[in-house]
Amino acid sequence: MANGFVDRERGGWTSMIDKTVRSMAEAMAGIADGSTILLGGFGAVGQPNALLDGLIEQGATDLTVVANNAGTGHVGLARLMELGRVRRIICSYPRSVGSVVFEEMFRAGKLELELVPQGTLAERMRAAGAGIPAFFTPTAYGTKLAAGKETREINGRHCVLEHALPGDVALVEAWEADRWGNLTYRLSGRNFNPVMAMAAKLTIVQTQHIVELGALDPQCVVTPGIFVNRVLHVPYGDPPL
Amino acid sequence: MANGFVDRERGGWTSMIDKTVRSMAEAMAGIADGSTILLGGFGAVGQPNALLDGLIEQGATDLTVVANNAGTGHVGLARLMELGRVRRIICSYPRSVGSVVFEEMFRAGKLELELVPQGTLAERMRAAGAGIPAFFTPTAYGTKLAAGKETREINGRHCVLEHALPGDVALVEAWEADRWGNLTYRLSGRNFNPVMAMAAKLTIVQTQHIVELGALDPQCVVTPGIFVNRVLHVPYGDPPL
Amino acid sequence: MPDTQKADPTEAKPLGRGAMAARVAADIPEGWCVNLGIGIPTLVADHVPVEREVIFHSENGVLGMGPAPAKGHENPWLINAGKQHVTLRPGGSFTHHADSFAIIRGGHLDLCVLGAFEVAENGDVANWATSENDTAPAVGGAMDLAAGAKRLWVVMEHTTKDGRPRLVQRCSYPLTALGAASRVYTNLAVLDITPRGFVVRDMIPGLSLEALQARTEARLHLPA
Amino acid sequence: MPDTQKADPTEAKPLGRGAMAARVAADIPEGWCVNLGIGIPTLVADHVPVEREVIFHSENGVLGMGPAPAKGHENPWLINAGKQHVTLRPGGSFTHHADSFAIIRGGHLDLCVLGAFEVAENGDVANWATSENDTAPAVGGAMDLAAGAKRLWVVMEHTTKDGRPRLVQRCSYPLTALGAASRVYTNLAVLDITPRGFVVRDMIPGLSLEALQARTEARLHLPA
Repeated sequence: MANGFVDRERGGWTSMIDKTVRSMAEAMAGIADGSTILLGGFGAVGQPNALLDGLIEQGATDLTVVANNAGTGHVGLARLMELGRVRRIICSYPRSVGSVVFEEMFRAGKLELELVPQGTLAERMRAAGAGIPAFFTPTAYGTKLAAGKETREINGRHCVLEHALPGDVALVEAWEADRWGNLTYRLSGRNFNPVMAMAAKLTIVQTQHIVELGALDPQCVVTPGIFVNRVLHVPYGDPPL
Repeated sequence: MANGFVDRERGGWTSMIDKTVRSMAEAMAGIADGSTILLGGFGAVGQPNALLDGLIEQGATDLTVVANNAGTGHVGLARLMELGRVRRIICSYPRSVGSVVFEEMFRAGKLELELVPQGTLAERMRAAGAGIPAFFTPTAYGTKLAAGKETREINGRHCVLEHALPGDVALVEAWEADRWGNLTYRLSGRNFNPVMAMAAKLTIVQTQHIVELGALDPQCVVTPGIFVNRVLHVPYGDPPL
Repeated sequence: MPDTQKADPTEAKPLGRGAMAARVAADIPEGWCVNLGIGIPTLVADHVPVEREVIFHSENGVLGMGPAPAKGHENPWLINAGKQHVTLRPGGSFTHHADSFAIIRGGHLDLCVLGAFEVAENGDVANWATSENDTAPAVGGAMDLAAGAKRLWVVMEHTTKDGRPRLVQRCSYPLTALGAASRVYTNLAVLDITPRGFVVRDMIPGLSLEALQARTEARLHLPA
Repeated sequence: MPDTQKADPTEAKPLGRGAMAARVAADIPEGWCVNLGIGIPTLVADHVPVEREVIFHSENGVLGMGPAPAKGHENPWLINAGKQHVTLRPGGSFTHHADSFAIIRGGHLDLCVLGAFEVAENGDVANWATSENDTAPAVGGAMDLAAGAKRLWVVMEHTTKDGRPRLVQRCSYPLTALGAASRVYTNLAVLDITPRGFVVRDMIPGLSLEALQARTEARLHLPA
């Protein structure tokens, strides 16, 4: 977390917190086979596409991927699945326009699916980040997505017990980042990114902009750097229209 | 929530969402005896002092008050207690410098106390606001503050089951507010205020500044107006040093 | 009030998608915070006049959506839960997904409008999977919305394309939520869901109650 | 390493509050995120050189606190959990209370330093109530911090004012958390809490292990 460097003004060695990394290889270092990967973004907005390509390159396999969707076309998450690197996907909306790879592999039994209501998915990760091992929610009570789950009536509402969903790694797209890892997001690019950033042991960020420490308004930081481990500057540009 | 007014340019009646109220009496209208009042602020910062005075004036009694502290001196919350209007206080740090009224009344059996760890207090209100009727937390496991509570071991951690803590009314201090009730806070004046704003049926705000709709950066709004019912402009000034 | 005199159903003209959306929009008062599902529900926003301030919420953390952007003026960073480009009104704001669903689950939305396959007379809703054997259905935020909003209105065709009723005694498709819906807008009628079951509030002109009942599995009631 | 040769405890000079805080500060590496409790722990920040970037957190939603403000330069809106005026470093940020305790409870703090009345050889900590009959004690964030931070270090006098040991076999005061503390800094020594119990890491000059043991209820061990 702290990189040593020579402070020329002081004329000696000192160091400082600097979470920025210089290369994709450095960003991806150490992601192990069997990891649970939390993948930010909603639709095409706020998706860490460069990091996904980096993960494809990096080689980790037997992955569990947590994302709202299950990939489209043959790029990014769909490509990772197509390469046989994903064992299990946890998402709320797997089948969407262009989710051909997912549908084929799922039908062929080459992919496990855990379908989770979108809000429960978000809350389970928030719980992981917040040290709440389990919580009760009315969502999904009485439906097949609650099958086999513990239930309880609390204040007249039927609830389902849901467990925290922590990640080994979170891949996040930010708008601005500083060397402490403080992050902001762009409009609806925020979505799952801050929740996943807090829920993983290793949070890796691709950011459109790197700013000086102190340049972000302390009252407008969305993800404090305490949740972030590595920041890679990727001026990726706008999502496709 | 929607106040009718004559739109002179259009020459007819129209209306718009306007949560601002013109008087303290309007802000306090309808607070019933027996209510649970969530009281924002931490230390002297972010305390809705004007609203507290308004509540004292308004007359509701047999109150349960949720706050981090139990009041100091003979003003605000301490005054409300001294007047015999508080039946029960739920807080994390009742005994502090100047908490003379609380200490005396508690010792005399004139006040019930529910002592809650500060993080559990915050999370119980967040849970109320987020529709989570109960959650497990490791905090307080094995201590007397968990006495009688359901416990469970989850992933090797001993946890206590805690229930949501909703309020009938939240009294909140904001820095800026618009007519939709969007709020920002000032530095550490944020504290419990946003959590309480989302946890109450009726959220009443005193704000240092009223701004035009659209003047707040949509990415820096801390409490979206959906959590707010009434906004009173109180240019209260800085907390005491 | 339903008109039980005119009995010829062939004269009644079912509402189109836009007209169904407009019918829903007419019942949304100023000041409500509303989430609109994918499909016909999304069209509802287009039928709420801009000067009537209704705060539209989308699961992906957008509160205060405005009219659809003009072609060529889309902001690539601003989409709704249906992945369509949207605009933000003055007063709008952004949250992350957990906070967005805190708004939903915490009962802060005055209304959610969803499409559905079936609605039962006890308010059960089925809108996410067409059979128990649907192997990879997508649920999205439907279960959270149905369980969490203060009111759930369903808008859908009164029957399937092959004429099978969608207003049923008990849902045959996998449920989204139990007892959640309080009103149904169809291309033929508006019905409240009450402890008695479906109560007809409104019908298209030229349709008889008998004709409506013939297209409905559950028993229809008239307002008390 | 403890010096067991010099046996005269009267020659050993216990550390003062500032020196205890400085001793803790010496063990905090750059880059750690640290929450400091009220009392001696708060003093620790003053002994971390500003050029060593340590991110100090306070329960009331302040992350990245800097040195205490100069007299007359306090910002009335910026306090810590002890209600003292503080400053914010570049890179600091604010959260609300639920998010602040998500940081604490979620295991994101590298370290919490608390004062205590007693610490047991199994890591139990008692720091919030002086007796079972303490009628209105104040717990604040101590239980969340003790249960949530990656590491809990305790800093306290080795004995009470009347000489009763605070490092005990089992706490007699109401507990803050079970098995939470991993290290204790006292005015006489630094001790790790291991599966064997208290292991003496460091002692003040002139103090013998026997003298330290005489002031300690629990059995002391030497590093393996």
